[in-house]
Amino acid sequence: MNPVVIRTITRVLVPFIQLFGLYIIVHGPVSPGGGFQGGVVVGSSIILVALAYGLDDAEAMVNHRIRIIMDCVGSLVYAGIGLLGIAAGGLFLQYGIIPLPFPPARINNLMIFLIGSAIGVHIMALVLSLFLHTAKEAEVDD
Amino acid sequence: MIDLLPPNLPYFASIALLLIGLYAMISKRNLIKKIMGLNIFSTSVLLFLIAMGYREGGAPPIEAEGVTHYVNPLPHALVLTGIVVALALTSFALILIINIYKEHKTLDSEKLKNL
Amino acid sequence: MNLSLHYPILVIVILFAGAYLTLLLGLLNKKICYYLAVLFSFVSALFSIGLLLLVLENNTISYYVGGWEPPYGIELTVDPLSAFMSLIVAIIGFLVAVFSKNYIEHEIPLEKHPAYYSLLQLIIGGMQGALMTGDLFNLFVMTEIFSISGYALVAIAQKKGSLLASFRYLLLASIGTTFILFSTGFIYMLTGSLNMEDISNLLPLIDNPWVMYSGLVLLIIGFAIKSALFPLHTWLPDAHSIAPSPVSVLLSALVIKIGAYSIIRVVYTVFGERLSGGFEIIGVPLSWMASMAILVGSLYAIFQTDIKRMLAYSSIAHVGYILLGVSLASTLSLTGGIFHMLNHALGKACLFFCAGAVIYKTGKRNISDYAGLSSKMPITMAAFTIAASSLMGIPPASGFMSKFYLGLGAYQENWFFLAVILIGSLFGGIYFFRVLATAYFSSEKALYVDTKGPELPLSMLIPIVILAIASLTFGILEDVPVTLIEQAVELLLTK
Amino acid sequence: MRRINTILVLLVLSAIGFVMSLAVINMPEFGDINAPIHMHVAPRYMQMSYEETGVPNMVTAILADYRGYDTLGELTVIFAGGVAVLSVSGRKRK
Repeated sequence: MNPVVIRTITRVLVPFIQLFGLYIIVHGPVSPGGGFQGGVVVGSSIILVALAYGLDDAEAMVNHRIRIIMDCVGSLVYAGIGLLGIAAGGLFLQYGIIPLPFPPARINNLMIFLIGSAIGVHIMALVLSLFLHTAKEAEVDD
Repeated sequence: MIDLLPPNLPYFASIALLLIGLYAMISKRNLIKKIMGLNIFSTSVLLFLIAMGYREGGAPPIEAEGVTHYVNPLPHALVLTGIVVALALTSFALILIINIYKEHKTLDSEKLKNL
Repeated sequence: MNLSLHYPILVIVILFAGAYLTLLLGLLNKKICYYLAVLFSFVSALFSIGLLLLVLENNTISYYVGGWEPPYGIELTVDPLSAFMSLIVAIIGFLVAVFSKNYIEHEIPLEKHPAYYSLLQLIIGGMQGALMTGDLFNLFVMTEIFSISGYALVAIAQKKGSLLASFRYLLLASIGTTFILFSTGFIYMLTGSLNMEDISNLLPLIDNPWVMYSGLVLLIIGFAIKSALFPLHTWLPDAHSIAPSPVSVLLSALVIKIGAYSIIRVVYTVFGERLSGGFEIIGVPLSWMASMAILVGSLYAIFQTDIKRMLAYSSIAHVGYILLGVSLASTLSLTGGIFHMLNHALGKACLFFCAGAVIYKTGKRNISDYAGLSSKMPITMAAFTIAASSLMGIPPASGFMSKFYLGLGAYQENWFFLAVILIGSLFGGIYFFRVLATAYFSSEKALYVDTKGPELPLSMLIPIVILAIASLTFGILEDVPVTLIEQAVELLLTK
Repeated sequence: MRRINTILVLLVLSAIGFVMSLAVINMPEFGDINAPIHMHVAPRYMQMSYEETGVPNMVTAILADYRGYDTLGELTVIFAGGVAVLSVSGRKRK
């Protein structure tokens, strides 16, 4: 079958899927959604690339190294925000106490947003990793 | 018509899913089918939890003007965690299966048992 | 900033952050991962020691994560039992990290070292989290963390059959975790709360026995799968014997204990008040299953030819001892059961380390290949002897004391359980003596051992020696752990 | 042999199904507004979360703030899953 149709559609769709995913991540605090859901959507856009263009092209877009860095940095940001609470004299994951020039509810809001983004970064890399590794594992079969 | 159904129907549905999944996990011979069974099985819990949080006529749990009657938000948070756990398990199980197939050239659990 | 306030969370989070960092820095340098894992598990062990000292003063410590008071947020509760278990996990986890260096270089290709050390910290952190949590749903999450890391660690060496063993483990254990989540849902539905303390206060007011008891039974089945109690043990022998030896130590000495610990938590802390007086509903079936586990596990162990498989079956039997103590629910038996957790953890860890050392040195894992090994690897075999005598229950080593307490508790209840313990110990004597006799008294010489250089690298020798000495010390100074355990038991039983 | 196995499996499953159905029958009715689950902890989330966390979406408020530690655990679970996949993939190629 001629892949031109699929590839063209993919090329058109991918930016929109990613935009939608980012929208879900960013709007997590006010509407249904959040880091997990948005991260999966963004990750799946690259999976679409992998399906249409082949694994190597997807790997070239987001390679193994970058994926691991995104994974670890996302998780570390979460744990780090938690530890910030301790450093500021409060408890682990206590956001309101972090010394920023806003009222506590505002700081909470900001931190929840940051955490959502961290989760989003983590999950988008992870979903991609899970897919690409599994797919590559199945491909090397001779 | 809907009144004829038992009141706790969603819970019964989740129990039915649990049994179907458990049956597939135990008695299907193909490893992929076992994992499908595992997925059905863990989905049954998610259905159960989400059904638990429903309140008759409740609004979605997002703060809105003039609404005071929401569904229970806590089970939603639990279900999200459950989904993520099931995702992690499934992906790991699938890659194990791929490697098992490469090693033994079969996915039949009866044949694998004799190795 | 008073850091001692934060010990409970730091013990856990340090390990998680260490796991993330290990994978990240593993991109730059794969050799550094070992040192990172040792460093983070050591820091976590320090916090764990500090935590135990704090608990000795204050009895119970609560930590409100995020500053939300208990029924609304997640609470970490550290009572003497969890502090005690946490110390065991931290110390043995640290020793496993130390031991891993040469063994893992030997068995796992270099590009997987970051993954291995990351998983190592995750599994220890997950266990610590499960020990400290005071929240039912959080217990599920932490259980899942250490379970998934456990499946991966079994498969990581990719030897023949390890993938299949890991898959079987995954399949059965995930039934267990799903049951745990289901029953968490049941209990949440009844009480509207997920906090253990809160649930235990609310449960006596609730008159809905079907939902409550099915929730309890599902919870116990779930954790019984995790701790490989007798009819649900089928995943254990493969997984524990095929895994690399440091991983066998983690799984056999620690992971199955967390299952047993969770059963204690659920039965005594969460349901303690509701069940008081009617404990037999759970206790009687559990005690019979535990007795069967002792007999069947010991019997199977006798007929094994592979040393690690023999040790794995022995673990099934010892989980039986622990849960027998738990299910009889008297002060003596519970003390014995919890004390036996310590002794089995020390003893089994030492034995698996020794088996791993022999595999590392000679590549042999059949019991018949141990012939004449005592002259070639004297320190290893001496440690093996001490640990084995501890598990058999021979006096100077610590296992005797815990079996003594267990026996007293069992005798109070029913002579049958005492007979089970004695027969189990006899079988234990048989299967360990077989190994020792081959190693010490066989006329064959172990010609295949390379005698040049030291017996073992220091990173392997030190954990073995530490564990053997600890086994002996707690046998002679049994007061030290027993006072702590009695404090813990009193707190559990007064519910 | 296979037949006996099937019968055994069906027996175990029907036992589980029977016990759980009994439990389900005794549960509070589906959608009941006044079930205990909605009375004890949840009202605080429904009424106070916007003031306390500044986030209108209650699920996000619970996920990231009230029970943020669970979410850290959840993140760690999937991280463990990712590392697990890494650890098994890329096995020695022949």
